[in-house]
Amino acid sequence: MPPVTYLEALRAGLWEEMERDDRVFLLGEDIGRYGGAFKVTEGFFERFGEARVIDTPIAEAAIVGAAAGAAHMGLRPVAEMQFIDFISCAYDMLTNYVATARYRAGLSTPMVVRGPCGGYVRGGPFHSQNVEAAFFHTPGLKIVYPATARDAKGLIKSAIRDDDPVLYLEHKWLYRRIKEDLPDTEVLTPIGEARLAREGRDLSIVTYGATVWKALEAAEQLANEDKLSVEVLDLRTLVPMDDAAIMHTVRKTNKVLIVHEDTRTGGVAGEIAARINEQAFEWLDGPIMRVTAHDVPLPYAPTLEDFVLPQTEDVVKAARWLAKY
Amino acid sequence: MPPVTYLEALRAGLWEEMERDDRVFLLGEDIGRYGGAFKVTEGFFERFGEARVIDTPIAEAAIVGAAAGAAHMGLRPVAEMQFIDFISCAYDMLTNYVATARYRAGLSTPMVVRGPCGGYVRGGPFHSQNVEAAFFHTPGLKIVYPATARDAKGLIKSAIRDDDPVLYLEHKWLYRRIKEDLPDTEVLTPIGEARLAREGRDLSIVTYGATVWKALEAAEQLANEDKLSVEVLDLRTLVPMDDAAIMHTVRKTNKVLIVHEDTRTGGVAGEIAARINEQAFEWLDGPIMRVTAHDVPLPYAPTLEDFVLPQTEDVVKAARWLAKY
Amino acid sequence: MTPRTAPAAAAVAPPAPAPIPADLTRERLLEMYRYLRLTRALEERLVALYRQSKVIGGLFRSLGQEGESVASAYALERGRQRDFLSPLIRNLGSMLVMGAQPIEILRQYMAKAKSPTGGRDLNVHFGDLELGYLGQISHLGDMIPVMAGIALSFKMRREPRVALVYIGDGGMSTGTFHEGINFAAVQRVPLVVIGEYNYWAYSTPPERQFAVPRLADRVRGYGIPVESVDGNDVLVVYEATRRAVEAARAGQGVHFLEVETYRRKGHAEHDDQRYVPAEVLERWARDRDPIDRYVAQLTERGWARLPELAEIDAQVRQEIDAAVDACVNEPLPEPDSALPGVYLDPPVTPRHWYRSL
Amino acid sequence: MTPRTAPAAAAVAPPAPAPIPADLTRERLLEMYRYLRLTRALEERLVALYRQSKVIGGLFRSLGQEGESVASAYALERGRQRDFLSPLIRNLGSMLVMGAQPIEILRQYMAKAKSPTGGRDLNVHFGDLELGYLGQISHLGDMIPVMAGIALSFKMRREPRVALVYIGDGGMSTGTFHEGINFAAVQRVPLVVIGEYNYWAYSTPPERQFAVPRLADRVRGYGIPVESVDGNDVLVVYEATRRAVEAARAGQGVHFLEVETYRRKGHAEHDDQRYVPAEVLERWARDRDPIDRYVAQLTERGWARLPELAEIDAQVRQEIDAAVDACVNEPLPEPDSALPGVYLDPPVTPRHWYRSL
Ligand SMILES: Cc1ncc(C[n+]2csc(CCOP(=O)(O)OP(=O)(O)O)c2C)c(N)n1
Ligand SMILES: Cc1ncc(C[n+]2csc(CCOP(=O)(O)OP(=O)(O)O)c2C)c(N)n1
Ligand SMILES: [Mg+2]
Ligand SMILES: [Mg+2]
Repeated sequence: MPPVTYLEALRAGLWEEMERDDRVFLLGEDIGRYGGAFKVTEGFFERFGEARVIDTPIAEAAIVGAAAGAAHMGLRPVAEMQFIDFISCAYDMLTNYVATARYRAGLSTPMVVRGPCGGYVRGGPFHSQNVEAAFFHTPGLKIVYPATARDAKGLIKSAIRDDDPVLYLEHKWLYRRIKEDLPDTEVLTPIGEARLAREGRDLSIVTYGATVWKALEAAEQLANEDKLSVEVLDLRTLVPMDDAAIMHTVRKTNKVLIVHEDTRTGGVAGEIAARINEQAFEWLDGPIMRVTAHDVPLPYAPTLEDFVLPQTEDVVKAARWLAKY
Repeated sequence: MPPVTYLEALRAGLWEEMERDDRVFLLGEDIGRYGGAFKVTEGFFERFGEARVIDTPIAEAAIVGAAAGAAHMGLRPVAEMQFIDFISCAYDMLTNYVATARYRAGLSTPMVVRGPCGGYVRGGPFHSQNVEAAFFHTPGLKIVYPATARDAKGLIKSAIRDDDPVLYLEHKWLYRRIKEDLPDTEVLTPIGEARLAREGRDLSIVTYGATVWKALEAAEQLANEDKLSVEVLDLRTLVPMDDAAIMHTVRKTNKVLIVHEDTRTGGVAGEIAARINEQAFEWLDGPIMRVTAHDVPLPYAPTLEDFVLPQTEDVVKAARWLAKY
Repeated sequence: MTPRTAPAAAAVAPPAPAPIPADLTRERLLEMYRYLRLTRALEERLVALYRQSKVIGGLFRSLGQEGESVASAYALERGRQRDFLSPLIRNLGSMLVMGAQPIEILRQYMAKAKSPTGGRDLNVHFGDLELGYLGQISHLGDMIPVMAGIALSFKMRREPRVALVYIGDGGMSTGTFHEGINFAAVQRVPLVVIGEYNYWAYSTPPERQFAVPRLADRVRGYGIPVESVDGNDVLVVYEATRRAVEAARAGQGVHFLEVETYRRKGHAEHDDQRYVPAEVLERWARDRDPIDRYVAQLTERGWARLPELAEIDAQVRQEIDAAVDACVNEPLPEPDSALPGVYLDPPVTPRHWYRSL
Repeated sequence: MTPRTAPAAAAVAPPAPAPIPADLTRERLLEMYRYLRLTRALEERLVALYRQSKVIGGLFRSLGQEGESVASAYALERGRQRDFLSPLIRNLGSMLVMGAQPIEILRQYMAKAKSPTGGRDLNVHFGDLELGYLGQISHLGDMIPVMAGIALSFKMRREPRVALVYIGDGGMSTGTFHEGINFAAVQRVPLVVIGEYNYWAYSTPPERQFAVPRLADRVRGYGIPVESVDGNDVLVVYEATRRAVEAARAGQGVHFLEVETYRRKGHAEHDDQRYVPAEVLERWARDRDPIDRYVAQLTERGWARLPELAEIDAQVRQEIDAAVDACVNEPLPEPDSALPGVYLDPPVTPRHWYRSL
């Protein structure tokens, strides 16, 4: 098979699960005949019909709530947010209804909410958001965030098969930018397991999503220019977080840089720093440092967006500083 | 004057600002003739009339959005959420519209959103929430959280006078539980300044809201039983956070316990731990530890709620452990 | 000549009872009566327990609204895997009809370990997917999209099942109500929405909640059949709900039924209702109490005699006494039973480190 | 006898022009024409810049909808501190009428440093509180509550001002629309809501968005005056909006005006519109183009002559040429201009530590 893009891998995963299990169905805005704003569901309407590929009104709370109701009854809905930015309109439904359903009432709610996230694409403040932090804080939701084509496929399949509600975050900057050969055999990425994206000895970078690639570029540059051996851990799942993998790399290199695209204050990096501090304090030879977006709404002009978001050069500089510490 | 409760102090602050500035008005559910679910606005309808004390439909997004529009035009709305748990219904409006208005378009949005927060009151999963983390992560909103009657008054007044949107979080467990003598002179608590609630040398507790009182009880107990000198810092404002005050106490005692009532993962304590790590790593003689609620929706039965929430005894135990470290 | 006695005998014979409406039978009429009485008596007992502070948290009454709750639920096909309902705080009667047990309600209100939610959620916030009822969450409006999804599953699987959901005159102001009912209407799912016009949303009257006279007017924009009925006439509510349910079952999509009733107690027990004119409360209690009116119908139309009803009342009292005795001294949940079940996997939330010191 | 020439002279005299409707004058009719032409010509120029990839991000067209945008905005009292409007992505014409400058639009689309938002937000997402327009955010429905609040401020201060807000056939499905318009209706604030029935919400047709024929039907539940008009007839939209605006100004609360029009381009330039039948597009372009129809009205009714209009077209082209020339080579914003202004205080967000290494 020719190499597939991140988007094609996601599509293939969705397609295979719909073929495999007729309880799986899709709902969202313009996902039917049109195939979705980014064409993720292209061809699904023709193959699976309008009963399993439902074009909805513009009503995110209804989309998520209806998915939850159908999931209680044993179906396996996959809801698309046209842009993940609009999941904010379903914040109440997700955090109060969906996330608490099992704990409150023993309700099973096997559903997936997915949508295009992130910046580096000149989308401006409302088409570039990273929403993980708002839901990361809510017990009851799982959150996965693939960085590779393989995991885009492996995680959507695992998310659909999972019996808990899963937020599947896909990065639109990666959609068509990365390609990978995938085996013809079934690809399943276990939820809750981080991936060692690059081995190293001197310093660890813990990251996820699009910044995995910034970290890998930086690691390469540091290897060439500074002879630094940098390890890169791709979390892949944010909830439940793979503490073991994080502590393992910390104990190995004793220096950690946490990198994410989201803004800093209240971002996921803070939680990771706190956990390392609690679980591996003695192993630290330097402070846990963060490379993240600046704390502003994401502006649209290329010069501004590039300034606000973390870049490879930022990772390089921060890593150099930490390596010297 | 006789000592006033936290709730009376809040009411007095609101009242004084409405007397002082006729641009200030209130809107929310059942705040008029009824005086609000907790009677915070008791008597306001009679004094200021229905034009300035507006009973609204059950529509939190409309309440917050309308407040924003009125604020753009130079008014100073104070919106009440009947319980802060329902602010989730206005999450989109607050994070996407209100928080970004100045940055996007230079719009001034001087408004306050306030409401009863927190547990220890057998309110169950939907009348006990702590919502700071979801908004803490959003650049553009300020967040204040008084722990004393004095600050309940001083912060509502400062919040109303502030030119940025402010989330004023009031703890319903404190409403009638604490009393304090307040001066007849104007009480204003500056936004962004933490308060040293107790001086100490051996260990610092950084906290806010209801757990300030748990921390003070623990400090007292530790002084008596262990001869430990514990410093307690009451943040009062979460955004913008008083990093200077936090680093000052860390450099003084070299050991920090962060305590909050909210659940742990993605809670505010993670951010505080990360900042201490970045700004005062060399000063730490032990890991930064957290005492928080367990990561579950808050259950209703007293036995369960007491188990899930942080208690004075938890602070005592954690502090002892850290002191020995 | 022989004396004619027959006529005299005929004269003392009881008048023939009026025909029983719809698909009801005398047994079913009495069963509905039983649920009405059970609802009211159970709430009265809860008030007593509340005064003894055995109830933890607030207590919500449906006094005066028992008729619409019981009759609307009674119009559903009940039993395992049949029709489905989601009640609000004042639909205790609906839950009892669907099979919720008084002892479950009592345990919930007293946060007992054996309560359906194990003390995790309060009052009537619990359900039973098998018996066909789903507990609400507090956030008003949210159950509309969820029930739309449940109805959608019936449609997708071509099951002849109907979902019924309640919404208040206040709850209809929420965005989730609008999104959910519109979604359901467009998808033409088998959903019946009961709008409860009970004159109050906490302390807020209808005119501060919406700008049309009736709830039926509020939903004109969704393209669904709408009907308004006297919510305190049990038989009228039963028949109207039955029509809506069967139409929905027949594939005619969402139906909205407005029931006019009155919230005769405060929002919750703590609410002194100072904002409600006393005479209005008296009038509704005197002239329009749903149970009194139902009793009059049953007896005047010859469907039941007062002694039979008194007999039922006695059984209900006994049932409640037994339930209270059985659970009032039960223990609260074990503290660490708070940890399991946020996720199916991982099954248990870790206990914080200092709890094991 | 003397030759009769007068009649002949009369014969060559032009026919008397038809009376000009409403409060319009010939000058104002021509001014509206100018805005219509400016809107279309500006968008056409933006398409050219988009093809040269000078436009950053997507480009949204209002082709075929210029009439309702321009005419509805033109019905407001304009000027400093007068009426107030919030446009959607396809209301470029409304913004121009309120005083937005073509060069501001161009700079926004090209993310120039000098753009009204300094390159922070895109396309028509900007406003001017003095001139009375407020930029939308992307989240559909959110501007309804916000504009309700602006209208509320007019009511509270007893200012004779009116707020006008647009919503699409898709946006009306959002919960925020419902909450906002209901709130405004109950508060009786001076708000006019223009519902744009343009047959599409991205690729979604009305029948998958709502279950009634018209938007006017969708808002029956709010207790407000409702009117539906041909959105591609400039004068009809002007007069209907004027009526609604003046009624709102007179204290009669919220008014809803549905304008039927057609989105003749894709959702944005990238959208190939494969889901739209070509003949439908042709029909709307041929028979119902708002500008062509307005030109016909102006000329046939003797209010304007084609050469005058051609003259205006030429001025518009020049104005746009000048605007493009003036800004096309302007710089993008300075990178660190991204830091100030999240709050008034603190004024600047700190630069991350590694940026100063
Ligand atoms: C979204 C939301 N906002 C506010 C509340 C607080 N609240 C609980 S019940 C209630 C009044 C409900 O009135 P109505 O819908 O008419 O139901 P009723 O009490 O009359 O049965 C309010 C405001 C809530 N539960 N949910
Ligand atoms: C809450 C929300 N959900 C989804 C979107 C994505 N979106 C942008 S425009 C659009 C279609 C809008 O259709 P309509 O309201 O009819 O306006 P039109 O494009 O026809 O002018 C959608 C779904 C959004 N902007 N906001
Ligand atoms: Mg009500
Ligand atoms: Mg449209």
